[in-house]
Amino acid sequence: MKRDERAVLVERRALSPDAQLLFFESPTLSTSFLPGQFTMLRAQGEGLLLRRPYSICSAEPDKSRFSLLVKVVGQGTRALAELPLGEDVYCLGPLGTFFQPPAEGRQAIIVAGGVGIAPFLCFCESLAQQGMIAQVLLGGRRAHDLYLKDDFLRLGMEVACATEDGSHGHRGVVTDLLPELLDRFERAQLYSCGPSGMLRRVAEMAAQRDVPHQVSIERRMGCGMGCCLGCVVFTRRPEEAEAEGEYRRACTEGPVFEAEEILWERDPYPL
Amino acid sequence: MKRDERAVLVERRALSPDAQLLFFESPTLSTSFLPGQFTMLRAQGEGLLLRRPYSICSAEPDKSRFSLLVKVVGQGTRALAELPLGEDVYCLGPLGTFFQPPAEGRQAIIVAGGVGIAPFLCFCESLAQQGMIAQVLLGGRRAHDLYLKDDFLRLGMEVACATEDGSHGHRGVVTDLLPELLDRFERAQLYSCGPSGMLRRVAEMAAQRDVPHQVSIERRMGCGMGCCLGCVVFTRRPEEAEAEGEYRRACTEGPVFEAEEILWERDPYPL
Amino acid sequence: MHPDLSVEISGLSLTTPLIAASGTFGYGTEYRDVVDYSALGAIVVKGLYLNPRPGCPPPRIWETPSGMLNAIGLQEIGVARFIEEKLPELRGLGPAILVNICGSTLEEYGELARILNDVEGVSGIEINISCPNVKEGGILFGCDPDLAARVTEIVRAGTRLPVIPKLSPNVTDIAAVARRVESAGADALSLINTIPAMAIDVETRRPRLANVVGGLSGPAIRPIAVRLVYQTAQAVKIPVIGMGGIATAADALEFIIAGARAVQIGTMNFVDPSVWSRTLAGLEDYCRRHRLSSISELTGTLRAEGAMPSGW
Amino acid sequence: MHPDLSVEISGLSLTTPLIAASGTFGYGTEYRDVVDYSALGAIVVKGLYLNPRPGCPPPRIWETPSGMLNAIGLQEIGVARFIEEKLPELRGLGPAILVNICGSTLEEYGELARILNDVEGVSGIEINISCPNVKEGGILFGCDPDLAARVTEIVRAGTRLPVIPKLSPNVTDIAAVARRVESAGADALSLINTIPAMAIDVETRRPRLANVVGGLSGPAIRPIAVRLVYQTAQAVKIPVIGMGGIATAADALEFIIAGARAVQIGTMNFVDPSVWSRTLAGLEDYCRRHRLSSISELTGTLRAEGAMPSGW
Ligand SMILES: Cc1cc2nc3c(=O)[nH]c(=O)nc-3n(C[C@H](O)[C@H](O)[C@H](O)COP(=O)(O)OP(=O)(O)OC[C@H]3O[C@@H](n4cnc5c(N)ncnc54)[C@H](O)[C@@H]3O)c2cc1C
Ligand SMILES: Cc1cc2nc3c(=O)[nH]c(=O)nc-3n(C[C@H](O)[C@H](O)[C@H](O)COP(=O)(O)OP(=O)(O)OC[C@H]3O[C@@H](n4cnc5c(N)ncnc54)[C@H](O)[C@@H]3O)c2cc1C
Ligand SMILES: Cc1cc2nc3c(=O)[nH]c(=O)nc-3n(C[C@H](O)[C@H](O)[C@H](O)COP(=O)(O)O)c2cc1C
Ligand SMILES: Cc1cc2nc3c(=O)[nH]c(=O)nc-3n(C[C@H](O)[C@H](O)[C@H](O)COP(=O)(O)O)c2cc1C
Ligand code: FES
Ligand code: FES
Repeated sequence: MKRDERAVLVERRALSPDAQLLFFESPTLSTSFLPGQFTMLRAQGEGLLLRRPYSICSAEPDKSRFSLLVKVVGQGTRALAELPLGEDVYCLGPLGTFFQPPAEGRQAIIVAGGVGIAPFLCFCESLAQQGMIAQVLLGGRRAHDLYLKDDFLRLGMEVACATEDGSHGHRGVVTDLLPELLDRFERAQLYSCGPSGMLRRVAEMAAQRDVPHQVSIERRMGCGMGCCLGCVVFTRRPEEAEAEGEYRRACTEGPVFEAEEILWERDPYPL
Repeated sequence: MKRDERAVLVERRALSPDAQLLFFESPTLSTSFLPGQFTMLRAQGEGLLLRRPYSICSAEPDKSRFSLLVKVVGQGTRALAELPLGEDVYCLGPLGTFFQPPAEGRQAIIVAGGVGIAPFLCFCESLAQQGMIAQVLLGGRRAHDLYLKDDFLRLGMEVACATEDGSHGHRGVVTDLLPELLDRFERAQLYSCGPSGMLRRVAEMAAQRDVPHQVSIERRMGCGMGCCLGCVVFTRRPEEAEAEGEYRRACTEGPVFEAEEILWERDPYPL
Repeated sequence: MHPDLSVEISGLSLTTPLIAASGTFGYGTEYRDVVDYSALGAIVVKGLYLNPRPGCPPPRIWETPSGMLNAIGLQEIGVARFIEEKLPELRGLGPAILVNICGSTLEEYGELARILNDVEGVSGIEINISCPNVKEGGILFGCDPDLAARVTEIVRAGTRLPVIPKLSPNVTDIAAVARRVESAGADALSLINTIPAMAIDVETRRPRLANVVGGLSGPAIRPIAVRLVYQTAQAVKIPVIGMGGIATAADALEFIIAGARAVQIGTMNFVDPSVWSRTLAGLEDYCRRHRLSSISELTGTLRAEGAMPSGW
Repeated sequence: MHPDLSVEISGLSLTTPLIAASGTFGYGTEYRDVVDYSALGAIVVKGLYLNPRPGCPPPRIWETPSGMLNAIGLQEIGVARFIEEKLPELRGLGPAILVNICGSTLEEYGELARILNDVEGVSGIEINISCPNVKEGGILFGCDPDLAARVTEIVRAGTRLPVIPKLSPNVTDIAAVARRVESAGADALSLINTIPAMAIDVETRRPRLANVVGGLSGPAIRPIAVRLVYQTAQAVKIPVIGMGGIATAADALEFIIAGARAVQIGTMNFVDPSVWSRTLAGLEDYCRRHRLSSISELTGTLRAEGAMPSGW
């Protein structure tokens, strides 16, 4: 059930000069979400109107705690990054669809860039609990953008990295690392979240090799509840005829979609 | 010269549950104003558009410090009351007219209510420096609204108080105390600042007895610089014919006016 | 004694004066988990045409100072699917159901009115006249007093339900439009719809909305909306439903004092779904403090005596 | 290389595209201590009638979400006192001087134009057409395209100075008004004036402004203003001067990209008198980053290709 729940900021961990992990305590959110889902909130006094969407990054249900990974890109994210410990926010959630675990015998391969890394920490926690080891490809500009790398390693995941400036791992984009993995694992299940160029590249590769691919899409969101229709993605489901398809809501039918359903060319500059 | 000057909050002193004295440090304001003048400012992130006017309450020029007395009545005053020490605000000032010291041989009588007490602390500091002792009448709802009473006493002023609930001094309104003083000092100079009912009552008594009276008027203010014409008071100067007079600006021709120039009946509900 | 917060709008009885605004409450059920529906007197569902519409490409929304822009392009599922798939669930929830109808032609409005007339659970029709008239080069019906009146007439002729044209703020003289639709048979009026507006990403020089122009809503427009409600309520005898940026009970009271019988809330429900219970509690508290036995006594009680409105 | 920030508006050369808006910068000298006047291309002085006017009673202003309401009632000192007492000091300050004129009748506008035509130091006339026409029941000149055109003609006939009608946002079709005043001889257009609006103190049930209705300005109205400038710039060939809630260089750039040659700043100067130097520095920085040799190259360069504006 969705709730609009008071959450208190109890801890913060700096991840990079402009990103941090914020830990909140709240009655039910940490136990009621599934990996890939998000919550909408705004910090008091930030001077903004609308709430902003954030993926739930990790949870410690026994402590009623969950975390959000926040990268400062504007006023809303800045206010959250500067929120004093002990202050509260109202979190509307859990919202949206979630990542489905890989089908029996398929190897999970995760491709994540920037804040797109956030939803995969809890997803990998749940994979680890089921005894699965995902291949995690992390991308960023520089080494410090490879958020949570050590956390993925600690969970036993296999991690490979790419940075644009070569300061850590492969020099180049993270999708450069994908073909080798797809060669290695014939039966794979792809997951991706991050900048839209990256998502499209992963989707192309997945389509070429006919690998199932779940993608989490970012959109500006007004409500998160399926009511403003502001967050749409043009999709065509297998059962829909060639010429058809429709705008579906990233907050309700997404943010996690089957990549093959997305008609990328219908969003020239969606954000 | 007017400046828009950065001022840092360096100290705060609680005066009552909803009022405090805030001490700021800034390069020139503490040395460049005259008692009765004000400054316009807003606390960052308060979510408001316009600056708010505050009287300069006291100054320590040697430390480049000045103080403002702030009573919480809305969002702007609340943000200021909650401003953390070390934060800065921009102060536009000094603005407006000021109290003229009493003419030779006239006894200064001050009638002040609520935040209208603020401008008189520095005024009494300057009277004290010139060896004058003012009669200060302070009014409020309850004892704790008689802000700065002890500061006036410390400056050697004669203080009498009235509270509506009788918790300190005379039970009733502060103007009840005035007739006796006006009887005592035949040659007086009245000063007043506070709620408009109080000001009008003082002005009536002053007019009856033909005592000069300088009054500081509160108005909503948009700019403080004489440009929005939002802050006007209807006044008629002695040189203006009976039927004439005009709207004058409380930020420029005021806030301190000669009470006899004000046509009170032209502002039924000015705030 | 409990003050009476129910209101009556031309035969439509609402348990509270708070109504969910069209396009901001989906087909009515989406907020079930988080909104206290007992605080809502009615729900106006998302604007419906006869047939489904795909809507505009994204980006569709953008935040502005104290406001939001939207250009959804009236994406909707068509009246038939609404009746079949959405209405049954919605009927049981408590608030009265008003359907917001849109047309590309006069005839389409008439057809929708006839279809909805006999549908169980529909309590009234709000006419969205801020729709482009495809037969006349896309001019909005609501910007032309004649067209607005003709839409109202045709809907009036098609239904026995209360008919509530929703006025566009984008006109020189709202009172003139209001009087025309009143004579054309409207039972009540609602206003305001969003105000045409736009924003630009200066780094890319692209509009923030794919549709270039969208509608502005939220607290930014409230003072404009209160003025339009005041002018409208003085021009007509039928009840007026006010909206535009309501976030608190005090905001709702401004509209009521300006002349509204009931109010709608849109954008602020996105920001804070507790706006309904908070606002209703605030109205009740106000009635008590001001010794009003019914909220309806407050409608149109602005004390503007002595004021001589002129230019400014 | 320094990008060229000067602009030319129908023969009027301004050193920068930033102009102080009428009614927010007094008679031009008030901000001398705190504003860097070298950042201003021009100053539009407070609206002037032929004779002094007392203005409305207080309260005259009120703050709203991201905006402010004002109903000053055009308190002013009359054109003669302006020329005698204010202009001499203003002439030496640097920025070009534009006089904003108001009339209660068509004739008054014409008379003002003739008086100002020969006055040294006046570079142009901005016509405030948002004034009530006393001969026609107080309807604002600017809300009737015919009247707006006749005011423009009469001013045009009275002066060789550049004539700049200032459009009211409160019309159904701004493009129609713009085209009419262009044909009537306007050299440029400025917009927007404030939007009629109101607020109510619900505890006393009194309007927040003694005049009941006032004009809304500030960031709240910016998206509406940008849209109106965009529509106007597409409708006329003469230069457009844009305004409404500009607080930063990015805001000014929105207006320029939408079609403005220059911009005015009003309300935000009250809030932060450093807005002028900050905005100018921001424009310069933008030109550098985008390799523009002159800010004028940016006017009307919105990339709206592919967009199909329709209803929303
Ligand atoms: C389902 C979902 C999950 C998300 N999870 C996270 C997360 O875990 N951590 C995190 O830091 N961010 C996340 N985001 C992105 C986050 O919502 C935006 O960064 C935030 O809304 C920006 O708000 P702002 O007020 O700081 O910036 P604004 O002032 O609103 O915008 C600043 C800039 O960011 C761009 N922007 C606005 N909205 C978005 C958006 N939704 N995505 C990307 N750019 C945007 C704007 O175009 C603008 O250029 C998520 C977004 C979605 C839709
Ligand atoms: C020259 C001058 C000097 C002042 N000096 C001081 C001072 O030293 N200390 C101090 O605490 N206050 C002082 N004030 C009053 C102070 O400016 C207001 O209390 C303040 O603007 C309220 O802002 P707000 O955002 O908190 O309240 P708002 O949300 O703006 O308003 C809250 C309530 O206060 C009322 N209000 C708004 N403006 C004023 C006003 N100017 N005066 C009285 N009530 C108002 C409103 O009508 C509303 O009901 C002074 C005012 C003037 C004009
Ligand atoms: C995202 C969104 C979608 C809307 N869709 C409709 C609609 O379909 N039909 C309609 O009449 N009004 C629509 N509106 C306008 C609202 O019903 C309302 O008139 C307006 O938003 C002002 O109220 P508010 O400021 O409380 O949101 C929409 C508004 C928003 C923000
Ligand atoms: C207090 C005030 C007084 C104004 N007086 C005038 C005026 O005399 N003549 C005029 O044409 N516009 C007047 N305006 C309108 C402004 O010039 C400007 O068009 C409007 O405020 C929008 O710009 P802004 O949002 O930057 O303030 C006034 C605005 C304000 C806020
Ligand atoms: S964010 Fe409102 S419908 Fe998705
Ligand atoms: S506050 Fe603007 S003129 Fe006085």
